[in-house]
Amino acid sequence: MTVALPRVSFLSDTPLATAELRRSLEHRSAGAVVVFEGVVRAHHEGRRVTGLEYTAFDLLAESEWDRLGAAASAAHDVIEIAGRHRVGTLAVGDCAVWIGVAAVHRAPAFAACEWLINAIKRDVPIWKRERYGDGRVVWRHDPCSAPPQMPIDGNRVAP
Amino acid sequence: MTVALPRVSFLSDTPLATAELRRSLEHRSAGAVVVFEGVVRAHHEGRRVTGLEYTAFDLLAESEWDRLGAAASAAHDVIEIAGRHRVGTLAVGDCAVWIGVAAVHRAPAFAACEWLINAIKRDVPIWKRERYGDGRVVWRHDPCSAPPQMPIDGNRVAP
Amino acid sequence: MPVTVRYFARMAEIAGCQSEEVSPVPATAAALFARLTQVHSFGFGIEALRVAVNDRLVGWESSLHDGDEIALIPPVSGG
Amino acid sequence: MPVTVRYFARMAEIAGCQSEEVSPVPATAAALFARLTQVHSFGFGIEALRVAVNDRLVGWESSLHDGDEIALIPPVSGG
Repeated sequence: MTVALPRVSFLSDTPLATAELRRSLEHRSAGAVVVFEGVVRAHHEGRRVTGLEYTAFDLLAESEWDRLGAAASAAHDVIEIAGRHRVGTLAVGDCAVWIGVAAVHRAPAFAACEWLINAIKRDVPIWKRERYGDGRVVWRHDPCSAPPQMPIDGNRVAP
Repeated sequence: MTVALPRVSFLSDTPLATAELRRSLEHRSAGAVVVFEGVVRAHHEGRRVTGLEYTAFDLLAESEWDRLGAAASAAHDVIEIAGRHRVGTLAVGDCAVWIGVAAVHRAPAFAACEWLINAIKRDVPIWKRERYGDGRVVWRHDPCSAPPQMPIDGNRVAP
Repeated sequence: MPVTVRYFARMAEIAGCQSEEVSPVPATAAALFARLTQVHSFGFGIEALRVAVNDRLVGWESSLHDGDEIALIPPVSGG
Repeated sequence: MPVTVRYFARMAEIAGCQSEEVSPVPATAAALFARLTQVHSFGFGIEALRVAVNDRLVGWESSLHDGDEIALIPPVSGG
């Protein structure tokens, strides 16, 4: 009998359960765990940030994360990868994104973790709207993201 | 009045309080936190590991950690650094070392964290004795550590 | 049967909606975008965008069919 | 007054002790190590070791004084 397990999703509209995410990386062969946390800062380019909001193209964000995780696993000698990104309204100090990699050795864990967060910021369809101290609310569209050429056939930057 | 604050030490003979260490990195300007955890693996070079023990030259281990933290801070644009290393008896799955770096941006956080764990493994006077499934107990002395030339005047590898 | 266009973030603000229907169906994603730019001043050229059809990234020359859902993806800012 | 030598890890097992006293005091750390190798088969040459005097790393040609504590530091294996 095949049981459809509940799928763990990349996007979360509630605060990230970082301790639980860390536990998901436990493995008897894992000698190295590297975690990246992106946190909402109080300032951006000199302006005071009072809060922000992430919105996503849900289905594509999930499939892009799956693609990036598979690419990182194929390129680096890692055991487990876990990642979660907030959507919704966040305050300064909130964790916006959590990426963890477990490996036998530390070098591939560092390499895969850093590649993943760079790739997420480049490819995964999530957008940030920042609220500033002066009342303005601005969508961010990072010009380095969303590569102009089509990414359908995989990675433009080797993982 | 000058108050002598209790000094946080690098070595710990009790399980590492990783959640508390993570909290010590909180800062309003910190947009990126990178954490490395070294965990006791169940195998080493094909042998089953049943446990291990770390011993240290305490005073020098503390001063070497202070030196490495200062070197990493001088070389990278980081906000906070925290680190802790277990001594005593550990079981498979226990956290042996925890290194965390908070920075405004992620690149220096990754670079400083990876440099620090490499530098610790090279310089800090801590030794591991592994217990194997066959009953043998072996001190490890990694040949890549303890550089032959004197390190008194700082870093042999640029942080 | 029309196609549905989805907008995100700043593009949704400019379009004034999260999605809209377009018919008759343009031959390709590029032709669809060309038609939309006659209505909306997106501030993003085709070279800055990606496009997905039915939740999958595709090339701009992909042909469109009745009922397709086309998502225009401006530069992202997650992480 | 003698100097005290501290051993760690495998070196302490070989020496059969954590520390021992040496007198008369050799002129340098290198001379001390040369004398100790006449007694113990450490399995580590001077080129594989670091040396600390009174909890600070020093060069092997550092001179020793009465009461100094000299730590011989074999290759480390923390982390």
